[in-house]
Amino acid sequence: MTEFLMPSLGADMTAGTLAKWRVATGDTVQHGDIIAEVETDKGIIEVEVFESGVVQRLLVSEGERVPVGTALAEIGTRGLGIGPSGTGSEPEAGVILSHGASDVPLGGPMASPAVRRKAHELDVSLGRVRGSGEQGRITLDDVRSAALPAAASSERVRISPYARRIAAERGVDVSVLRGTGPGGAIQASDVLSAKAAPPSKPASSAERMQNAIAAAMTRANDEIPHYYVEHTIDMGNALAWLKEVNATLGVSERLVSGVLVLRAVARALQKHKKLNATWQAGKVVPSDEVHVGMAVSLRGGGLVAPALRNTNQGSLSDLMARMTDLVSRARAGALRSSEMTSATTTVTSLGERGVEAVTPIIFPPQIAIVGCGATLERPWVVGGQVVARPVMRVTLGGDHRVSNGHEGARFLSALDRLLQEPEEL
Amino acid sequence: MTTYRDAVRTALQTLLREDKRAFLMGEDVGRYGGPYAVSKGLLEEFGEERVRDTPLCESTFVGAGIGAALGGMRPIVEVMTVNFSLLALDQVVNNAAVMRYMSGGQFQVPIVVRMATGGGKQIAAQHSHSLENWYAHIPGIKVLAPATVQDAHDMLLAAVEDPDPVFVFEHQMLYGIDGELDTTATPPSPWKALVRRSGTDVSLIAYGGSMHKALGAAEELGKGGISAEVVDLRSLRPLDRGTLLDSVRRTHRAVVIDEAWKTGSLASEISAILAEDAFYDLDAPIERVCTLEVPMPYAKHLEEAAIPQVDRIVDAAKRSMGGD
Amino acid sequence: MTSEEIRATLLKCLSDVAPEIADEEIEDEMDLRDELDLDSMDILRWVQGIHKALEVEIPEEDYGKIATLGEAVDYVAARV
Amino acid sequence: MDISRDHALELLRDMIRIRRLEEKSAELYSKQKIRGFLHLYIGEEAVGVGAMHALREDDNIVATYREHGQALVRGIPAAQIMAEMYGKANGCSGGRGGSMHLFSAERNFYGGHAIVGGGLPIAVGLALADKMKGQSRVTACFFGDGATDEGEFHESLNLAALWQLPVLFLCENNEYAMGTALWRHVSDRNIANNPPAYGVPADSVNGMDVVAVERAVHNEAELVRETSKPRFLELKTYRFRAHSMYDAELYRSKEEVDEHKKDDPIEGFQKRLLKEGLVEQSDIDTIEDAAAKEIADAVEFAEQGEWEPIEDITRHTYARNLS
Repeated sequence: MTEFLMPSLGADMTAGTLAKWRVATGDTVQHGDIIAEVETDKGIIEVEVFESGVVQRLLVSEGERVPVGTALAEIGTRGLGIGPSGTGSEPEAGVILSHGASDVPLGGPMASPAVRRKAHELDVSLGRVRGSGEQGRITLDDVRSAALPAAASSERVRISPYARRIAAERGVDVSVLRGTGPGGAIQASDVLSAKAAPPSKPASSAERMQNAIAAAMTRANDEIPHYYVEHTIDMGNALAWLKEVNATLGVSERLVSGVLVLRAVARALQKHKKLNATWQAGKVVPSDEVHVGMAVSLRGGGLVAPALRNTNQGSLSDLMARMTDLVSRARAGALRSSEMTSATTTVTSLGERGVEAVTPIIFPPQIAIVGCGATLERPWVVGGQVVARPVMRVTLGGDHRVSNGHEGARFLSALDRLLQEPEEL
Repeated sequence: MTTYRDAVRTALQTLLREDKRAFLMGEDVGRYGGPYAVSKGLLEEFGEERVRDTPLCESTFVGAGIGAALGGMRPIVEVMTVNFSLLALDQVVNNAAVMRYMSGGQFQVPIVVRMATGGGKQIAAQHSHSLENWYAHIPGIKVLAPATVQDAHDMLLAAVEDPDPVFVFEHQMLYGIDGELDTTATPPSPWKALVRRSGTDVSLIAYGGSMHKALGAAEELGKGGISAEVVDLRSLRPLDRGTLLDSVRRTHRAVVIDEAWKTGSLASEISAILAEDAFYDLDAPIERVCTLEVPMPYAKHLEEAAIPQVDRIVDAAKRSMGGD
Repeated sequence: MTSEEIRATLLKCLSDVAPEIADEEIEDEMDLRDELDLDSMDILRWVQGIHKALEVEIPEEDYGKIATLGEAVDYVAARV
Repeated sequence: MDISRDHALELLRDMIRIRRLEEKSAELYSKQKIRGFLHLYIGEEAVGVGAMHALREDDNIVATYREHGQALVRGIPAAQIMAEMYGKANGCSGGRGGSMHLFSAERNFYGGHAIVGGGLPIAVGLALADKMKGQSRVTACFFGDGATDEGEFHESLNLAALWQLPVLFLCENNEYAMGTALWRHVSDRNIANNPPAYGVPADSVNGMDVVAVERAVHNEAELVRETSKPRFLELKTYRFRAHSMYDAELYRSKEEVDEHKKDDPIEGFQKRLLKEGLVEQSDIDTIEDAAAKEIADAVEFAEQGEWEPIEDITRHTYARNLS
């Protein structure tokens, strides 16, 4: 069985309309017979068939416009139609029916081995270098100039490229120079006569981190419509249970209250999946796993919130060990990038600083954040009596594009119930 | 001392004497002695077979030159001026330039075509074109612009020796200049530019007729304390990028002088090369001094205003120096 | 073990916890939480360091008695 | 017909080889194996075969973009022609020329030329070189009736006559300059009237009769060789297919084409040979089988051919790579 395809009748022909069939199903056709008329931009062209045999099926109806190469009819070659050349009518041996000429292999950038060696030596990637040699060939000069230090960027000062280059090499601050070049532009002589300013120290990593945090927080503030709900939780049971457990444990296994709060938040998030998600490309992406980010402030300045993967799983002492490891690595600046980006929700606790309540900003791309204040002794009504209880004010910040105050409140009450049964965490 | 035209004739004589394959063909090259008296006396020495006056059919006698070159001869075809060569452009672009490539390397066309070029003789718009850039645009042919008496001689010998089609442009104002001609010294490669005068403050890049004006401008700038370097391109295809880039990397300023119209000129090509490959060495914008974009006027004062002159070159150099 | 040696050990444990604080910055009377910005996690890791180094167990109730380096030195000296 | 059996078979074989090659080219074009422009020789085979058999091995040939038939009978292998149309490196022009630019230095085949009339000055130059080198070669220059409108046609006749150059101008008058019928593009329909105005003797022959073509081209070529003077021969023929693959033939009727197909150069010649008993049907079948095999092998050769590596793209722009 072979197919009769819409032929390419010209260099710039991409499609044709089947104007008229000249055969019907069941007709016998010979190599070279006119099988159809095709309407092209240049008019009606009679189209010949190159296979011989019996027309099995017409696949395209008259008036239909199809791209070049589309199958128009099926021609059965079982019946041994005698082709004009007397040979059998099996398809020509050598003709491989591939649509479109096979593509031509493309070589990489044209550069001699010596140039490639120099590029490697100077750590220049050839793909980025524009060849100045004949027909675009990359020369040694091209590689050397590509390895030149990029001139330090300065604001829009009218300065010649040469002057800017030597200013960068000499660390001269061009913004203070008066140009004597054409059109008042700064020229090399102006730079050479200026005294060299001390090289400004590169921005410290802390500054770079602060810039990043500033950018993220600004974005969050601009883009995320925050809503806040607050709730005060009696931490009495939790702290009492913690005291008991720590008494049985050695110093190295000792737990801090923070681990209870993290685990409780994780469990609450499991019940309220809407808060455990991220906002990506304009739509919310829920996460089956719960990785709670733990805000850690760094003494040198800056704040990170690495994620404790699957915070809702494993024993409390295992979670405690992971938490200790994460904090120490955070302090030492040895966090893995995956830890910095995989958090699904974040908990920030400023209780340590004795602050009662926190109204935090969400870490994008997350869509919720839990802020914990200090656990303080406060008057608390128990069974109609006013007693002193250690209580903690917890605030939930939520992204109103994704969830609302009602869902936030239900999350906080779930968190409260979980913290009342610490032994279950 | 020898004149530019005598230097060309000497080269033609040497070629016709030493290479049986060589012959001269063109309008009035024989009995008339050549429209610029370059071939005077050659008909008497070599006869009608080797010095052939052609009918006025530029396309066909240039095409016949290409055919003869294909047939193993070394024709030197003189097209009176570049203005008349436009009739033969099809043979140049679609036959001479592509024959080797299109035949997969089987056929070569070792033809030399010489033509006068440029303005300055008040022969108005149809006889004063500078179109070297049209030819220097075409891969498959080479283009030379001898500016000196020595080059006029050496370049023609090298061109006939070259297996590829070579087009030699002789500025019509140069035929009468005097210069030294040493026919024994081995000449420098015609495909390399030469620094005709070294300097440190600005590079004046020129070719052909404009080269002498650049030298004049350099003289005047020198009096004003500006050290100008003059680079003679000599070859317009291939362009010797190395020499002109080295010069500008040293002086950090460039003025390109070209008698063609500025738009799409060789001056534009050279400016692009400098902007691409000497960008971080430029201390001022590249200056171009070209013919005003008008059909060449007949009146002397207008023609002189149109064509690049020494004073315009000096002004451009001063502009690039900045200062007051 | 002299109180100097104890102080040096305690200081080392402290720098393990807060590498970014230089030893000379820490004076004996400085409140570790308020002035040196240590939180309960830091204090716990310090206490665990001391236990590992000097076999002294400091229960949570006694955290109040080691609010400064000086107090901690005295506390540990009495128990080592 | 006063022609030997062997020679008759030779002429018939070459005409059939051309036709099968051209039919296969049309097929491969519709399957996008051959791209660009494709001009078929179907219907004009007698001109190519008659002329090539009449010329000598070392004569120069300058042809046009409809040159597959001339190239094949001149001796460029069908495989190299097919590979060239594929654009493969093993094509007769290295994949650089394609269907319109077949070249062979070995066969003195100075190319397919796609600029109408562009080859005439080249032919004049080749003849000039031969004359200056004292060689008695003939330069045969093929061109269509369309070329007689070009300035270079008139300039070339004049220069060849003026300088007494051994050029045989062969005008394949297939009655159409692409889509413009003869009577709509020449002021004097008898094309052979033009050359004598430049002192170039001219004659005309029925381009559908391969024997008549061979005899006429032979006579003209020998006269050119003896007198070293140019001569002109009009070969009246007709193309059965469109000008090129992308032509709806709006300019002529089907009846006109069918009328001309009646004196198909191959069928006509075959009938006469069979009637006069010079050949049998078995001879024809043998020729057809051989042609089919030759064409199939040619396609295989083209399919297996390599693409030229991109790194070599600048090769042959000049004799030596310009640094």
